[in-house]
Amino acid sequence: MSTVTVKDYRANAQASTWCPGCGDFAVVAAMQRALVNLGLKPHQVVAVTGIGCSGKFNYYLGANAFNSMHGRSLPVAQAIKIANRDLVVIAAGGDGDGYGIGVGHFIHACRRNVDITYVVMDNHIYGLTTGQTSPTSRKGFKTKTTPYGAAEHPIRPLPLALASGCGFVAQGFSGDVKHLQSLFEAAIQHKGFALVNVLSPCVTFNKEQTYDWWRENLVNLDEREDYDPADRSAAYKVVNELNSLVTGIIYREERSDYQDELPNYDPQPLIYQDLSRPIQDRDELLAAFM
Amino acid sequence: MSTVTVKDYRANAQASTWCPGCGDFAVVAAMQRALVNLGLKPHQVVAVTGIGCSGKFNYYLGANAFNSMHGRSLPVAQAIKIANRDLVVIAAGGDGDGYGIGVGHFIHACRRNVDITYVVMDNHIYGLTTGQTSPTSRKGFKTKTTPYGAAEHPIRPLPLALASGCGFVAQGFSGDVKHLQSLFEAAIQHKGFALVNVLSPCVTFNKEQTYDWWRENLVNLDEREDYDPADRSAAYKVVNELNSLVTGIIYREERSDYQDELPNYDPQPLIYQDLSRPIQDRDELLAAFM
Amino acid sequence: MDFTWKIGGAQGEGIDSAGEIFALTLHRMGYYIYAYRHFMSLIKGGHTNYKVRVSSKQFRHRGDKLDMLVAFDQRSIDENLHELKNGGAVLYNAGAFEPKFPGDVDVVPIGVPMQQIAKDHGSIVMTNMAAMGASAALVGLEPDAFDAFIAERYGKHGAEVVEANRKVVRAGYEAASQVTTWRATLPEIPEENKRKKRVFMHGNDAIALGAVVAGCRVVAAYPITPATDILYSLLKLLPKYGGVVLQAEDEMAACQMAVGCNYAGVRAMTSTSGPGFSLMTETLGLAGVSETPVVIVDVQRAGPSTGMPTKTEQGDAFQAIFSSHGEIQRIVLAPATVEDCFYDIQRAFNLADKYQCPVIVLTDLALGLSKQSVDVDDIDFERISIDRGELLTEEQVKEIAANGGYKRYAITESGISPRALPGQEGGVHIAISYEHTEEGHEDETPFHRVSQTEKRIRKMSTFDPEEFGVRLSGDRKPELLLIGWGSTIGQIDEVRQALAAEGRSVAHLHLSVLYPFPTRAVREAIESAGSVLVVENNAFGQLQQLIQLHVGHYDHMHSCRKFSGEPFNVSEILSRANEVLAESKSVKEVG
Amino acid sequence: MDFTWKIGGAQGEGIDSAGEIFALTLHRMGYYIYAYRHFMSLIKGGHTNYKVRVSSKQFRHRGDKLDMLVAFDQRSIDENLHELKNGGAVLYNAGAFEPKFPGDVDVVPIGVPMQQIAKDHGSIVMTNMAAMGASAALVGLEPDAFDAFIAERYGKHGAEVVEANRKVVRAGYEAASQVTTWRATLPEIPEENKRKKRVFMHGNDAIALGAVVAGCRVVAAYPITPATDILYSLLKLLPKYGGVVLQAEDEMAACQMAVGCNYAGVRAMTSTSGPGFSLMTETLGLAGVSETPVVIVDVQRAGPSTGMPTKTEQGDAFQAIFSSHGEIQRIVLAPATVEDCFYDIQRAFNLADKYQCPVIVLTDLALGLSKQSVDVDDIDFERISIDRGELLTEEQVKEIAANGGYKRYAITESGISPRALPGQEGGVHIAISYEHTEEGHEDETPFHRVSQTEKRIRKMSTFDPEEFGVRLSGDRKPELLLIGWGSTIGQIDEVRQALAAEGRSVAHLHLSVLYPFPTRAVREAIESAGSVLVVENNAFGQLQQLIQLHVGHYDHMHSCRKFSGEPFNVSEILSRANEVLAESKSVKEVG
Ligand SMILES: Cc1ncc(C[n+]2csc(CCOP(=O)(O)OP(=O)(O)O)c2C)c(N)n1
Ligand SMILES: Cc1ncc(C[n+]2csc(CCOP(=O)(O)OP(=O)(O)O)c2C)c(N)n1
Ligand code: SF4
Ligand code: SF4
Ligand SMILES: [Mg+2]
Ligand SMILES: [Mg+2]
Repeated sequence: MSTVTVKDYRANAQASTWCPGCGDFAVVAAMQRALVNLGLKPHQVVAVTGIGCSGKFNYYLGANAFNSMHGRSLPVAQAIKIANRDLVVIAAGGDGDGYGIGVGHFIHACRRNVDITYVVMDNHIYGLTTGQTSPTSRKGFKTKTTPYGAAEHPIRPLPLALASGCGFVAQGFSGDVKHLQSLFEAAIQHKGFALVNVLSPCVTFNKEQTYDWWRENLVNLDEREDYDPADRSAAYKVVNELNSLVTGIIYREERSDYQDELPNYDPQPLIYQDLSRPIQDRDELLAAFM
Repeated sequence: MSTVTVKDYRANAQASTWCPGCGDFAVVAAMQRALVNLGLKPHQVVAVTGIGCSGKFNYYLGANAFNSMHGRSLPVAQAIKIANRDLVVIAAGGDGDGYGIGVGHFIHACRRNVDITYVVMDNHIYGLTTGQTSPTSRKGFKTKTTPYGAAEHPIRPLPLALASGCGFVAQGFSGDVKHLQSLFEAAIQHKGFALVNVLSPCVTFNKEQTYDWWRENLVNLDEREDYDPADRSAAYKVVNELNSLVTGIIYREERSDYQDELPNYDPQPLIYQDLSRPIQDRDELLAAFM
Repeated sequence: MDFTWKIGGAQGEGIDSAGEIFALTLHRMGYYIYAYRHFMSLIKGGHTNYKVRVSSKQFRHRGDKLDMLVAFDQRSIDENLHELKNGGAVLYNAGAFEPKFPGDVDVVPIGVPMQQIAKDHGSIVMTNMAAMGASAALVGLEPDAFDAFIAERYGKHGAEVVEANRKVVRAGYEAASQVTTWRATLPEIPEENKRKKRVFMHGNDAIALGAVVAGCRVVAAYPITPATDILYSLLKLLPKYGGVVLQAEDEMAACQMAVGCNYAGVRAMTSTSGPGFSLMTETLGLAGVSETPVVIVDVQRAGPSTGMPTKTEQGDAFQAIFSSHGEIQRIVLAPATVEDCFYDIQRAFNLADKYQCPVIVLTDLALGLSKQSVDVDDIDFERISIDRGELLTEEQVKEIAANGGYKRYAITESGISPRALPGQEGGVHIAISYEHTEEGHEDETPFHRVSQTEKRIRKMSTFDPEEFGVRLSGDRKPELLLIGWGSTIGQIDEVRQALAAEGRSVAHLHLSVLYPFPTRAVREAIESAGSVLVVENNAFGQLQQLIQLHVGHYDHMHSCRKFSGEPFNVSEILSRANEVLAESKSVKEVG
Repeated sequence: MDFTWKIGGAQGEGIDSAGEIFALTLHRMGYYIYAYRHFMSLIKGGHTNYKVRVSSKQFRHRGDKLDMLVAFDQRSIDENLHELKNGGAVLYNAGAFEPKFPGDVDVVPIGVPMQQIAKDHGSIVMTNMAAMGASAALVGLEPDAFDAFIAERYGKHGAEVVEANRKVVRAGYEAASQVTTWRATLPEIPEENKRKKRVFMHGNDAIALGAVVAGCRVVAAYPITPATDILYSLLKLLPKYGGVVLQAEDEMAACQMAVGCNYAGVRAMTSTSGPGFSLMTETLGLAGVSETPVVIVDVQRAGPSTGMPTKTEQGDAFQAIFSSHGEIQRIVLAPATVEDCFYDIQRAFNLADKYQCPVIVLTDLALGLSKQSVDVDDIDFERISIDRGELLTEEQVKEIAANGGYKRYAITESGISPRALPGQEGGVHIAISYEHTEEGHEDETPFHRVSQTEKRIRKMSTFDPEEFGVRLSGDRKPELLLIGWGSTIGQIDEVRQALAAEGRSVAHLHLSVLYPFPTRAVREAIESAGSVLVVENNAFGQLQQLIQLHVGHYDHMHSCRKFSGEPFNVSEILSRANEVLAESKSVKEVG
């Protein structure tokens, strides 16, 4: 494999329309470095996004992309992987996209365990639509749609992923690009569905979960020697106790992925297979109906 | 309140088309008794169902009902409660309905915490459509749609509810109507969203999770003196350890419900309020636009 | 000449298997069979029946009438007696109930204690086999006629079970032979039938088979009556070719997945029925604007909403043609026969690739679930060859990349922008749900908006609906033109023949493409007819409205609609046709 | 006489607030204002502008041309100069950039160092206030013209902020006064304007206000541009009346929730735009077959799919009328003005209750987001009274229960089955998505299917689309008939007046109801016109197709379509109208 650099990605990327300081810049940067570090070229990667500020991730990443609809990145991403298992598939979107309208797909992607990486840029707000309550906004949070404070309890992505059987659960922070990069690398290398929830400040519409606020409150579990990400119940407990204010690899489990379970699913990607075989099998195929 | 009996419910109920021995009979029976025990008359109750064998729950219950579409019982049920808080609202459906196509609504209903009861008749199979894999079918389970065995890990309703912030999480078994009735009563009395997942055998299409199988494997937590349903992490751990093979009240938390959080939401049901007030406020209302 | 037989009982009594054994056995003997299932959206207890029409020649519907009814219970008599011909037989489960008939009917009741026979010679669950034996006797088959089939079907349960079933069949045969002299005469089997290879399949099977032949390798779907059988067939077929049948969490996901696979270059489809199809509305728009091919099969059932899951209807044409917000290009096909299903699904994949748009294939419950005898020669694997449209090769992409770079949404004269695939070096690109530039960058400026919209509209201009999908039979300048679409072809054809036999001048125009609409062909046919009758299985007259929209309003256009959930009977269309003929005659007399 | 002003810059520079201050201030002075926002679906950096048309009389669109442009950057000049009239002024942010103009334009550039002024007298974020001050000077307002407004808007940030803003305004005023002699003349304000009470609101506001007046008490919705403003208005209005604004998890849930509330007897609605509306397709069918009232507002934006979130289009008529599998009854309204929005949403609730079906209100971005001056007398709270249709009282239910029992889906002559509500003793019933008996029991027998379907169709027979929703103005037997629907009314009206002023005989038919279609009125108008031009903001010509479907095909019917995402300019329609007039004239000359 000839060497690849971040420049190869930047060559395809568009000029950004994110607000200066937006946490999502770090996400793109970390992902580019992770991909480069893994020796992956832009044409070997597909980013599948939903709609939101975060949904523009793919414009700035510079790989292949499918920018699907609001909440629908995961079904498209899983399908692309099934069609061409040689591709590295990254689904990406926002907290509203992934845990609001799209949460059903998320739960089912966790249990289906197709080998893709899912990056959620979790800013606890609807950014693109200029500041409404998101499913991860805390109860009582005041936004344009909840001037009296949000009435609902927030979605808690990490417990949710754990409860849904997700085999790789991590949380990163846009304020620490290096750590984020390491999480992305681990997630991409993980066999099966991998979630990286990124606490990614929206500097324009969320004045509460700021860089400083996160920095003050987050605990990096990767740095805790006594933390073992192999025990699901323990992970759940720690996340609960620390009120999800953690970063690092929360849980990781080696196991078969969806494709391993499929009958007669070839190591050679479907896309490269010969379509004309059924013609030769005509008699046999018809015999089943006689 | 004049006395109500199960007969009052039966008077409205239709003849059943469930297979003899179906677990769902017990669910209806337990619910009728629970409602009667709580002194609730059929007209004070609304059952909101999805589509499935379980979705026919309301036909046999004999209360008011809205039989919505596959996977959509919860949004309708929450709305009915908001419109008329005097009604007792029971949403009911199957594992496919609630944890498959409808799981997004389920997650959000947990966190929204509208004061309704949700009964899932969990038979680990699609019954009405004659035996396909459901989201709670175990990995490897062979059905018409997975002749080679299901490739996905199952949804685990109890951890999922716990992770989603559900304030009342219980599991019952159709083989124990009395216990089921007690769970329903507790769920209805719980302030906020309450889940009762009922292990309800499909005698026709699921030959694995039979009455006997459940009887052999289930542990009733209500009978365990040392079990305290007030600790979410502990509940998660026990459920995980026992592989969800438990019955009883798994978790319960007293707290405010969605309606408590709404600004200026009246104790008098919306439906009984006067609609003509804005006319008197005309000048004031228009002043905001001047 | 044909013979019609029906077996009825409660859901769960093995009515379907009995019907299928009867049908398949006669099919194998050389008859042409059409089998129609009547069932309900509940598991146990409802009335269910299975009707088998047996003929020496091919035909396309279940037949209005009945020669013989096998009744497991009184309800089976009550619900089906009206179909029985005068002098027809009712073979009933004697002992299980005492049959009651209205006083004035001319029917031959034949009591055979089928349940008792089953108990005595095997077990009570084999009551249906006793009925088979008795039926064999009455229609003049040998007592061992079903042996082969029984071995096939029950072999996996062991030799004992097979033997017990056979015994029960024989006992039923004996009992019936003795109890009555009534005998049905089956049609002759022409010699050529025996030479011909034929398959017994329904529309759903043909869709599945055609999809595999078309190179479809991923099917993502969610179970729903009456479409799930497509999955069952595919589960048998696809893994052989490394393909994947994926049960999605819902129909939105299923359709998005089909889009995703197609984006990655693998032919993929989803299959569903009305309620699931409505959930795909959003994804139609995505495929439309991102110009991603996708094939959607909608096996229509009676709507709206949950509606009647086990009843048939042609109610989804509007949803197929007009749904999704905004304006997208799409193609809607409506196969009329099992063979059409096989070919149209292949065409659908070619069209989707060629025009880079969603292609919707509308069948219905009647076509999807009614098994029929089809000549193997009519299931030609080579008639339609795979055409992937403007799909670039690795080399082409490299060349384009070298000459200015690849543009996914390049403005071209044809309106079609060649597709690169992810994984091709130099072809890095974005497929997108926003309006966009040629490069696939989100863009809201009028220039790109207008040029991309015009490009998308332009690309359909080479699609000629009349190239296929339009069948015209009968007279050129007919007194009466019958127009239909989809699964009603068999009944309409019989009506045409019946009227022609009476010396009427009739034509039959049948459409298998609804969008883009075959305007010219329809106009010509309508304008050369004395009067027109549009026949469809719905209440709103969706085809008639499409004709008004695309062709025009005609005083001589009438309609014949049925929306009870049942397929048409020939007699219903015939009497409406006669009304129209009478009317138009009287108009002429006055005018 | 009117005056048009526009301010443009990068998203995030306070362009919107500046525009709004300018507009509202002139509105309060007694002018009629139409304000149009141009923005993009991104947060920072895109070009945004705010156009204000100022007139002494009411009108309904933004105007084609521009008297004065305030430009924060070169891009604002590049994108908007083409609108500027000859001799118009460009007030630019001197020092921030050096403006470039094409050589041949007749423009008065006026440089004011707005950013510097803001820095010097307040802070850089007040650059827009410097622009306001400079604008005030050039259009002849007093330097304190905006004071009141500034206090209102920035009061909550403290007196200091208010003062700083005012200072910047004044400094901008001074600077501009000195730098140029160019002055715009604002129109006279008629005395009566000052007596009239007027509000400044957009279609979304009017929808919200009308909903509250109609007794709507629950709104369940999911945020989406350009519909979210309806929620913002309702969040201010509803809690006062104990009502609830519920942010649902998605649009499927939102619509199902609105159905649930209506089932329980509380008027409820959902509001969305195209992508969300497509997700409600399923629920349309549910409301249809369960006969539950529900009101859905679709503020159309440019589709398909995600499309262009901040651009306008009339692209969802087909989806509104035809979508959802199977066949359901529904009503589709399309308000043309802010006042229409206020009344039509009230009508929608009455119609939904009366016909127990979904009622869809189609507005669009242009109508939904453009704030206008409206006479308070035209916002009449008592014009439309609440009519809940056949909703039974507790007593009526008891009586019915005593006389044979309540049947939710009773077959009635009108087709409307009176509704009991859950909670009413004796009224226990089932609302259902399956086909059903009169009692609401799931049923698939032809008898119930047919009688229920016929009942549902019958109930719409008393709906007369021509009772409202059809406006005809201009000549009776015109040379040219212009037909439009929804938000294009202002431009078409100006075209009609312009042609009339040239001595042409013109009429304008405007539809605010699309389904059931006002066939008779449209036919009469079309058939009495020399030629017809159908004007709509889409590419497919959806209204034109509806006319073909319901009324007929006409050789003298032409179309004028715009699908760039922008509202029509008067000139665009006018030139197309002149083409049609010329054509039809030459045809006449030949014939
Ligand atoms: C079906 C649908 N509903 C609503 C929208 C409008 N919409 C676009 S992005 C968005 C929310 C964005 O929030 P999030 O996913 O958290 O992303 P962020 O902008 O915060 O990164 C919404 C509601 C849409 N495009 N489609
Ligand atoms: C949108 C939609 N998709 C699919 C169906 C078909 N369908 C009806 S019930 C059902 C599954 C039933 O399974 P479950 O919810 O577990 O209920 P059960 O019958 O087992 O009680 C399906 C797939 C439907 N009615 N609507
Ligand atoms: S609005 Fe928030 S999320 Fe969006 S680009 Fe700006 S900072 Fe980032
Ligand atoms: S199929 Fe299964 S779930 Fe359905 S009624 Fe029968 S036993 Fe119950
Ligand atoms: Mg967000
Ligand atoms: Mg189930």
